[in-house]
Amino acid sequence: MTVHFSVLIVVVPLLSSFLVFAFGLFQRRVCFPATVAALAACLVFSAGSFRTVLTTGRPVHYHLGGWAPPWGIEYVVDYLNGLVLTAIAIVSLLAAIYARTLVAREIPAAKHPPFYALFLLQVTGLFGMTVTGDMFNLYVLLEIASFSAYALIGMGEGAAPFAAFRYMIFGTLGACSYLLGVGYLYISTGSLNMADLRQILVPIYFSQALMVGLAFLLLGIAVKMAFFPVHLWLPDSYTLAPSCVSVLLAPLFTKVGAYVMIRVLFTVFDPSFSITLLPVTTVIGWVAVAGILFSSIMALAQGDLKRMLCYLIVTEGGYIGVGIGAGNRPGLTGSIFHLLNDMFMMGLLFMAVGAIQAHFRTRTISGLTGLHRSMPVTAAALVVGGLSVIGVPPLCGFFSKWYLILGAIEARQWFFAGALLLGSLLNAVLFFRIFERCYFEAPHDPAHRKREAGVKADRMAMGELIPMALMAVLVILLGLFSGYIVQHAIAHAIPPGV
Amino acid sequence: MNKLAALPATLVAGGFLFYSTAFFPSWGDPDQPAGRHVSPRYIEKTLAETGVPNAVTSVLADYRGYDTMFETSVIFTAGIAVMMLLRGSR
Amino acid sequence: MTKDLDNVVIKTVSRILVPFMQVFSLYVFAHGHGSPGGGFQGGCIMAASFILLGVAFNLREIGKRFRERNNALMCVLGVFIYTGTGCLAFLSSGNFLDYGTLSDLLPIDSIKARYYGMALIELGVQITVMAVMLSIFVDLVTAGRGEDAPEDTE
Amino acid sequence: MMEFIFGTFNYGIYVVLILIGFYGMMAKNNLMKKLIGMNIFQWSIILFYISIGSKKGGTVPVVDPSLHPAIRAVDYINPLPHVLMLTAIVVGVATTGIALALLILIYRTYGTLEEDEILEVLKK
Repeated sequence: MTVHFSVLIVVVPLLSSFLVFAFGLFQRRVCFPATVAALAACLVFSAGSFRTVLTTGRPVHYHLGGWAPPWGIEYVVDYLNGLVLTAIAIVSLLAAIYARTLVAREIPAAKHPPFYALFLLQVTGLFGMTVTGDMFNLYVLLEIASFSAYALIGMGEGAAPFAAFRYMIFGTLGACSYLLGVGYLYISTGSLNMADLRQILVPIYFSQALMVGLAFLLLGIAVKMAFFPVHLWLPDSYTLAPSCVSVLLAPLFTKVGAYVMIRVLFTVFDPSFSITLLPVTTVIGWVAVAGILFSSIMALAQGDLKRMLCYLIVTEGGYIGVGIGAGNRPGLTGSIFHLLNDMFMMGLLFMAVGAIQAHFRTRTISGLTGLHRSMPVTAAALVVGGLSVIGVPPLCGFFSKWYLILGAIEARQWFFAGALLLGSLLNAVLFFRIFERCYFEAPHDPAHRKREAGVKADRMAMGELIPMALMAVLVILLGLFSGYIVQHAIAHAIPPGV
Repeated sequence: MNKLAALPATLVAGGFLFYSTAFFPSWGDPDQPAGRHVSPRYIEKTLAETGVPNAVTSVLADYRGYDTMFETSVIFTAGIAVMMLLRGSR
Repeated sequence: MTKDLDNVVIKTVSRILVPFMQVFSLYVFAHGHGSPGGGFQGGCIMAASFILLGVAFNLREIGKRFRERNNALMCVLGVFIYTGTGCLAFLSSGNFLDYGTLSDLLPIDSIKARYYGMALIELGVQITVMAVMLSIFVDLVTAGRGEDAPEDTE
Repeated sequence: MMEFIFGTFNYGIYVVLILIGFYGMMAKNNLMKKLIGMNIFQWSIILFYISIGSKKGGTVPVVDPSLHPAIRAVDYINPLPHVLMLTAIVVGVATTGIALALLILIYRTYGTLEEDEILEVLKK
């Protein structure tokens, strides 16, 4: 049965989204347990298929419909997407468990069945985009993930439908330019399979049609990855989305986009082409430098906690872009490891912010006074997440930034290294401002007295505390075992020829 | 983006696109890469392997049936998304 | 008075037209193998016949013939048939969606198994597309009020 | 020169359609017009894919042995882009469905579909 694991990762959440919707019409209580069961099954399947890759050392190939690759669709699980699959499974499972009380609070009871069905379809889209070996199949799953994201964001109140519509305009522009890029690849080669494309593309690297095709492909992926110049949709849509939705979308969707960029640049196109022959990665590096500086400063300027985290996501995308820009082994190790860490870090931070917004009833940074007294665990989670984003040693953020800076220096790109350090500094300023407000606020401050006398944050449900605590432990464990992860998994994940 | 930014962006994108169309294989010639590499097998083997004369249906439902499964899931997603967004929001 | 006169023409014509549309939709669906057609086109024509009914008479007519809950269940049924046939291949140890291996279970050779597997898939697509097109139309027109739409939405 | 024009004229048409759609999506103020621009943008890419698949002298890809004893690929047009574009059409329909649902919600909250009026309300 284990040979079918790689397709079960995608089929099980798909099937369970249908069943959750169907049975939800009759019995609303069945939705949450079925969702958690499906995501737990996905965790087993992704961990299982990743373990077979680790033990055998060779990628797992799965022919859908029994047809060989260029004619049929093929699933490939290798070191790179095995890692990403397992991370997605863990984060989405914890997000589902965490979001239960928020869903009960924010989403009207009649809408629970479609909500959980869209939740599962979003996870199906993310799994499918990661595991597929076919360019057009990736587009279809990109659309499934995007549609469920638009609908889930549109659930929020107030300006959420408007933010969702603007996100849809941007997202469709991105998805269509990705489709256009796949069309240019198809007209030049005649094939859609990634491994097949790699061989056929080599002789026609410098044909003009292919250059424009690659430009559109990268534009589409950059929109989905919220890369710097085309990230305008992200702050509004993730801030106005209900917090049970942004806990799922924020950590995962943009990181799968980053994974697709690494997959296209280094597996579909030969690394020697995208690094040396045509300096695509250097251009990405320079745009990422601008992105880091711009979005770090924008994050500083934000009063709203959630909007600040959204700009942090754009900064993290910039770090991954700098790693790709360095274009050497440590740089790519850093960007893959940062992609992995960021899923957990952002998941932790969005869980903390969701809890603060729901129980402490404040969204602005200034309103956080005395958080440690009424919500100690959330404050601790905020500290762990913040320190990890800054890059403080025992936590995972430090190690991925270490490799990124190592790669930038080895590639003699001083501005890349400078941007990384400056970004970390700006993050430090950002988060210490919050920690200071949470922990060290002087008692005589009026806001503090109001908070003390005023409403006491109500007890957080255990269902929210445990996933947040687990995520914080994972962030710490990722840091401690980073050497093991890099040596055994990421070292092999880097495509040959980098 | 307002009108000011949209027009230059369109012209730049248009320049790229027109430039690239000059290097496409000419329209309709039988031995362009797309007609040579993968699709001949679909046409020649569809009757032998799947018993379905209509090559489009055999590719749609069998060779690339997985795409069509997700296509149906896309239309299902749209259905429940509209159902969720509009119903009960009176 | 004149308002009523126009309706009579539209109502009688559409009352005659709807059954033929539905039979034609089944024809398009069934002949997907030999001629252009298949699940999507058949499903859309079937949904169009219900929509024509709703436009000519009023939306309550659709509700009378096709409960909203059944519509939602048919959305799920179609996609479930599709994914189910895919999982059938697991029983005979084939890859996902590999109908060729169904010949171990059924008394037919693998080519005929693929032929009938595709027909089953087209059935799933037909049901889902018909149900979803109809539910999107009704939701958009009544902006979510569905069955209890007031009388004025003719 | 004529051969060059006939060779790429319909790619030129798809480029014109893409530019119209892109401009409509980006510059138009009314959200419904943005949606129409988005549809034009999607449908022009479908035209592009379909024009890849065409073959001079090729017929509908329904294989019938009576046309020629040996089934040759050159007699029939390329079926693959048609399959891919069936998916793109369904994606286009789904996009329009969700976008219209969102527009109803926006109209219900703001009473207008003009982007600048909505932005003013948001600023307050």
